[in-house]
Amino acid sequence: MEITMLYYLIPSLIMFCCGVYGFITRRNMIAILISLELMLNSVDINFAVFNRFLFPGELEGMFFTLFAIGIAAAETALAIAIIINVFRVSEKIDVSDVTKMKF
Amino acid sequence: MEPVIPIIILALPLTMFLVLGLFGHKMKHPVAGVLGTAGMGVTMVLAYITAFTYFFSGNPEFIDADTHTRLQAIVFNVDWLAFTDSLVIRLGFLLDPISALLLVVITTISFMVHLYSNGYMRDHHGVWETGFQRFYAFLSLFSFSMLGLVVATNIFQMYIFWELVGASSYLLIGFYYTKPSAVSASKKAFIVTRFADLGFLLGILVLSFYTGTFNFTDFTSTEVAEGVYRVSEGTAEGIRAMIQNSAAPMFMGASVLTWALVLIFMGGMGKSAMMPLHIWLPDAMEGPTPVSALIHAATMVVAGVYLVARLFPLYLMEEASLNIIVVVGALTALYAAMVACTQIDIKRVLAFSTISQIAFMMVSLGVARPEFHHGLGYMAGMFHLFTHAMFKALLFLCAGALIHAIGSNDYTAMHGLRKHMPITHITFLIGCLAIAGIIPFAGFFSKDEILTATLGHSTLWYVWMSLVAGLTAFYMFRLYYLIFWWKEHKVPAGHHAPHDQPWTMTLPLVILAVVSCLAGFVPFGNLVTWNGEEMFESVSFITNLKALDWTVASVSLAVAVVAILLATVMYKKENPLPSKMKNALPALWRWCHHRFYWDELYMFITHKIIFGCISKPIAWFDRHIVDGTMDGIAYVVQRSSYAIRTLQSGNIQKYVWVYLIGALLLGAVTAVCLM
Amino acid sequence: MFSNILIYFVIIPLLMLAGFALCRNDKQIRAVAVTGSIALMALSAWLLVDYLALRKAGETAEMLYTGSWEWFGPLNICLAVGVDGVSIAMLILSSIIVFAGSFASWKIDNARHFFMWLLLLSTGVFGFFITVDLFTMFMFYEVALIPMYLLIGQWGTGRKEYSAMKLTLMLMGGSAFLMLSLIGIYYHSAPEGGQLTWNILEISQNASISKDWQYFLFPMCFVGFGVLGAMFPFHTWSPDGHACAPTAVSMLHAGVLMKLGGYGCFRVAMYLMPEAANDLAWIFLILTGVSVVYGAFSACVQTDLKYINAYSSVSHCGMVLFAILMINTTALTGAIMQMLSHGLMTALFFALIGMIYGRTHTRDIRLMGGLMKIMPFLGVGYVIAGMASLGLPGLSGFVAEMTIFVGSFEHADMFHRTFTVIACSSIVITAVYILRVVGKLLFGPVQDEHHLQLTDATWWERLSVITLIVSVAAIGCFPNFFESLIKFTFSPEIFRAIGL
Amino acid sequence: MDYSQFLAMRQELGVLIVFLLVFLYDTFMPKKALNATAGFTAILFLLFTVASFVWGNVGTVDAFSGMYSTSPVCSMIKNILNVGVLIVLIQSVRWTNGELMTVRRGEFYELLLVTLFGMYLMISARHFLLFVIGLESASLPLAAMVAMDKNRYESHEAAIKYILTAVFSSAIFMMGLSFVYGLAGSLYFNDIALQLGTQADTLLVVALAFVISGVGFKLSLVPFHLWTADVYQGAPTSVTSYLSVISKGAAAFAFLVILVQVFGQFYSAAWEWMLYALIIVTITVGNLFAIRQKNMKRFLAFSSISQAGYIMLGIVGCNEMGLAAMMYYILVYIFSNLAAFGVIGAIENQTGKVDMTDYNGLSRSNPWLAFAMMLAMFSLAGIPPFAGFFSKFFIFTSAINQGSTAIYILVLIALINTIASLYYYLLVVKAMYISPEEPQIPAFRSACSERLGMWICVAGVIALGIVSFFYNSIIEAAAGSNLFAFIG
Repeated sequence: MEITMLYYLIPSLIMFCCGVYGFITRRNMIAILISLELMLNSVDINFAVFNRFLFPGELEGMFFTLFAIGIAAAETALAIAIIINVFRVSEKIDVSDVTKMKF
Repeated sequence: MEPVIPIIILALPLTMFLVLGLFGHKMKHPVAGVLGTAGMGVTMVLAYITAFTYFFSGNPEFIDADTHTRLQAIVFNVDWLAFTDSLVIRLGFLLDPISALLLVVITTISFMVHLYSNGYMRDHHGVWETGFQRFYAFLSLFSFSMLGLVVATNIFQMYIFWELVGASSYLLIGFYYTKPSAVSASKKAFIVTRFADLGFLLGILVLSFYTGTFNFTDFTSTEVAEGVYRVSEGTAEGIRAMIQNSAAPMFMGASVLTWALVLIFMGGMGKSAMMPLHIWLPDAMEGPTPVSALIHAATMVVAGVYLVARLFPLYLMEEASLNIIVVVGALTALYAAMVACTQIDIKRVLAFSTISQIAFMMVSLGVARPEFHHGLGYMAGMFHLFTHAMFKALLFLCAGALIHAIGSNDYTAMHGLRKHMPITHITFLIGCLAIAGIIPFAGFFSKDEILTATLGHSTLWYVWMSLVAGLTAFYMFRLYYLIFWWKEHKVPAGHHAPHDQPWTMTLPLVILAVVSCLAGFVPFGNLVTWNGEEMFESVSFITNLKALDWTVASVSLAVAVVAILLATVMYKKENPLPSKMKNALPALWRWCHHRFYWDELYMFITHKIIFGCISKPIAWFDRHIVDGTMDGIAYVVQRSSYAIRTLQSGNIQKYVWVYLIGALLLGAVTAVCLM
Repeated sequence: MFSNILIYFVIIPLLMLAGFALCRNDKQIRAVAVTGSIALMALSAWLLVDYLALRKAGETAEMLYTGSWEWFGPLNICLAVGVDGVSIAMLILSSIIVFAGSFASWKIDNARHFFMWLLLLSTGVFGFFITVDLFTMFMFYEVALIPMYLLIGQWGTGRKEYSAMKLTLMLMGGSAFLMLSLIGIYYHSAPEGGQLTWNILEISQNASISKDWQYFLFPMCFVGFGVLGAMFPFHTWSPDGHACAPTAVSMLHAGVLMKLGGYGCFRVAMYLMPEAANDLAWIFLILTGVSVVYGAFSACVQTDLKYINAYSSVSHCGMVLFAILMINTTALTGAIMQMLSHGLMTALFFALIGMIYGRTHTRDIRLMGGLMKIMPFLGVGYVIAGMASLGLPGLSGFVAEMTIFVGSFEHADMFHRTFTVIACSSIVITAVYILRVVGKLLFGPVQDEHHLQLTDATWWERLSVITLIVSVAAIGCFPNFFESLIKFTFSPEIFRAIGL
Repeated sequence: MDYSQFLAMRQELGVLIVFLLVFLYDTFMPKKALNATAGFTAILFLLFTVASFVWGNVGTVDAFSGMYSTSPVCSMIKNILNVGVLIVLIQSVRWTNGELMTVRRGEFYELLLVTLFGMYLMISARHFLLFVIGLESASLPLAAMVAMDKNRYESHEAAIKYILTAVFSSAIFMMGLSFVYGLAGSLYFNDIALQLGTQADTLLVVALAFVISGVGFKLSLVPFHLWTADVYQGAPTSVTSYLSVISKGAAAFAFLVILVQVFGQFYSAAWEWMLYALIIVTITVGNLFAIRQKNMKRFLAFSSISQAGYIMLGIVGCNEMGLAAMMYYILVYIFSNLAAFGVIGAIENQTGKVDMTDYNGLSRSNPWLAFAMMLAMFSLAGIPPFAGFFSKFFIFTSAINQGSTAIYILVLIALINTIASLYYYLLVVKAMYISPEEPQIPAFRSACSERLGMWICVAGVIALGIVSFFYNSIIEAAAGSNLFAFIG
């Protein structure tokens, strides 16, 4: 059978939605971070696929993907660091506990 | 005529007012008194000179020699306020028969009062009233305003001074400002007359809008009245247009001219205390008695009459307005006379008699028609104004003397004073005779001519007014007897017997008494007529006697004599008759005694309706509805800000949720709109 | 720029501000305040004389002393100044009241800041009256508004915080609409492709605002200014604000600031959008006609002196707007006269009330009485103010009201007639509440024994009161002078609205 | 390749140089010299600011085949940001010299400079790759800065909230980008504009919405604003002030560039209406929340949200005038807001109090602080003669220039909102000047660095409006810009 663009786009969309869903539902901050990774990666897939299928001539999308991966890594690192800080101060990594400031 | 003297006539009282008002409190009492009196004296002399020159100099600017017609002369006239090119308020000095007459009356009475007050305004031990200087300042202010009123060259100048006399009357009524009754009386007087003045103002506005002028000379020059137009200052067009269109711009079935005249007359009703706007005058007696004599008997209260006389030619154009005047006048006359019969406060009796006498003048103006004896009624009205001023001032000053001697207005405290105060007694008697219309006293002639004019107009009103004349004689002599006879006066222990007052007070009485005896013989017909034409070819001392219509005269004399006799029977000696009559007709007596409950009615209207049903609700509405709305908006904002606070729940996941929904909505809504 | 005399109306207050900043003690502050206000009075007097001289010399220009200095070039915003009779009248009024006000607040505490805010306020006022550039005008307008908040809040009495906030927010609400309409005017200030301008004179020359846009902009503009002019139903800031404000502030606010409303209404709304003014006048005639009697009636039952006066201000200012809407020479002249007269006599009222309150520490007329005996000077002053307010001839009120009535009566149709009569009837109601107050407050027996120890006015209070009384009487006695000063502005060839 | 292209991005290079110098100083200087880091950085940055004023403007240049472009407007906005950063640096001296910060002092400045660099890239990028790099390097280090207050829990909570939402938003943003890429086949702004044509289909609109939300997050437009209040409250005051003015300013400009350059032809079709909606909601919600805030920093957070709404008004005009008005607004906003934060910071460093109730009677104990605060509040509320009035007036004027009736209504709503904002700004004034209570805060003399910063801000607040030079030069720069080529 012939593999069209949709075969990639739909999974990436699903990934993205999973990420969003996870972000909104999971209590553990690490889990939230993982869902964020899912979202970012689905974006990467999109770029790669669009580049590969629609504009095979150039590599813009690919490059964007590379940079996006790098950025994602940086974000994760930073986020982890901060989460650790929070944990150090409040002994919790449950997101529903970091709601001191509100209204 | 040189404007010098007229200017001084107006300026002198004003300066007196300013001087006494600003520096009076630094002066000694006698100084202030003498200053004020002297100033008024000078003014009086100058006024006499002016009047004399006007009437007797034969100067062509005052009289047209061949037609024997007196003219209106504008001595000076300066622009004061220009609304438009044609509508200009000018301050000026108009000389014509009535203004000259009024000049004399006002200055004379005013001078008498100034003189009299020197004695009246201090007690038996010579202690001066507090605010003595203020009193003189106000007197001068009043004199100034009144003079300005009568010499007005245009209706707006008249309105200006009209307001000023109102204010000075307010100040003088409220002279004893620590006395609540005086305060409320002054307030009442001002507000009632103010209400009337609203009518006056509207009348002026209507009139000036349709005629395009304020000037009397444009309204009242006789040519205009007879429908022959002298094009003067281009306003005759206005008048003509108005008379022709007097049918055209109708409003509620009456022509604008009628409306204007009636509204203006409303102003006159206010000042001259015609029913139903009379209620302020009796209360105004709270003021010092000299003030009552000057303002509320002789001068200010006749301003209404003067106003009608001033605009008489205009009134002639509208029969209806004249009839209204007659009706109002006649009703007021009877009403006031009836009430006067039952009052026990000496000054109130005089007040009501004043109202009734002014009503006489109004009636006579109302019945005046050119075709009947060259407008006899007009002449008679002015004549009565003159004589009444004299004898009513006299009566009030006598009353003042009595009150000053006894220390009370209530004549039940006064009986049998004739031995103690002979001069007052005689002069008072003369006054009573004059007002009762006994020949040859002043009142007889004027009243007789009024009745003649009335008869010429309609028999009904003639009978009516004769009856009132009888009542007048009756209640005056009731008053006279109850004060001076009835029973021996007993001096309360510790008091010294009442006695005649110092010369400053008695002299005016004597002078006025003499005038009241003689004034009747002044040949008025040659001096004051509605169009200035002289009535008689030749005049002598007995012109008025010869001119009498003896049928009318004899009737009125008879009425008066009968009334006096009745009074004598009832009140000369202490007897049960009065109380018998009282019990015979209790309802009538009660109504008269309570002045037909007019004041109660007004109290109800002002307090219950104006305050209770209008002002209070409006104030409430303002606080709670209008202002409440503003506060309400603020409250709503606060509430909504509280309501949406949960949006900021502090939980990241909710934040993201909102974020996502927002983004999707943004996209979705726009996408949908695009399709 | 500094060759133009008008600029100094702004510079002098600013110099005074600087002076206050440098002053060491209250004595110096008073000295600065007095010298400054005298300088302002002299300046306005000189301006008046010179202006009349120029007019006599045959100057027929719409405005004199015009000058324009570019400020924000790209938007064509200039500091454009110029005055005609009306603005001069307003300038005189303002300077007189500033003078009287600074004497009335002679012994105020924390004088430095008080006077600084007061002068900032007057800077705004003067600036507003001299400019003919919409932007600058609006700027000065708001400059004049905001100091009220601190003045009332810091030196006020009673529910001052609430009142100050309410006043500020309501006035700013008005100015929100105003700003929008001004910008709208700017974008229609020139025919298609022409150079847009904020300059009032040029805009009225171009007359390029289409009718539809006028219908849209005029109401906003009129309401925006009307709020400050205490137009029903946007007047409720006035009673509370006045009641809580300190004396001098009430004087300045009622005397001058409320005039900004009326002035703006005719200088901007009527002058630039006459067609709409002519067609929509009836709406606002109803509102203002109502507020004339409405204010008077509600004044009848108040018991707080300042509330009474505030409501009477509602009534009188209603009269101003009412007359402005009667678009004809006489009525407009009357409106300006009314502004002058109301400004002076309200200032007088508030000065006296402040002085009385400073002694008796109450403003409730039920708790006072017979003060005439105790403090004759203040009593007499109050009576005079009252007489002026109920329109006694010889004082300013009469002249103004009569002019308005005669002017309004020039409309023969039923609608105008009805509302004119309603407005006229206010003279009776005014008499009622004025005499009520005078009777209760000054006459009759003394209510409170403690009042017997009170003293009469001090010299500075006397000075302040006398200044105002004299000016009230001056207008009342020589109205022709002021009328002729003002009237020229309203000749049809100059005032477009009348040219209709 | 032609290395002279690098000269086009001299301002970015300048920031990098400053960054390197600070980094070296911080790394290799002896312990006691480190106390001077703050001063050193400030002076260095001052020099850089002056230099970039003098030499920064290279006219309109496209470098790196159009990925990067600078123009007078760009350098102007960068200079404006520089001024803001300088003030922030000055104001933060006292805080960084506190014993808390001794170890991290250097990091603070380095991170700050990096974020500034990122913002420069956002401003000048004409290619989405560069833009994203700028965006991320402008936002990620901020998370670290927010977390700088080690032993304050709020600081960490703020940081975690910030980082997570930031990543989420950038994910959404990049999702949108991927669609745009799919549709246009390029990431160059101009190419996208050319490729997309004028037909806006649904996918594009959704992509657009995602992109807007991504940038709106940095601008904290409602409903993408929810992180703002918490982060502003939790972060150290210096960081808050930096967040509130600098990154907002940069984001606003970048937002305008993207909208008009990339999606210019869909103005009336799509994003004009999105913008109207966003503006109304942003202003209103911001005000409604601000009304009931008691914590000064949180209060200013909400006020800055509604201010962002006003800044957006400069974009709907979609012309040079609007651009200039927006930049002027940002300039004035920088000064006003920094004045407020300067006072707050001074008081917080002295007493640790940040509640509005603590400010009661401040005018009696610390008149000058109260005065500065009042000016700031008046300027933010748009009261003449302070700068805020002018910026508001101009931004409204420029918006109405667009002429439709809808814009009149929009502006009217914005104007009515100013009344509400005036209310809560006056609440602060009321607390300081009117409330009769005894002063909560004792009289103290703030550090000269703080005073210097405050004086600069006060001077700016007074001068920026009355002296027309600033606005005129900005509009001059804006007039030359070629941004609005694609407005259809």
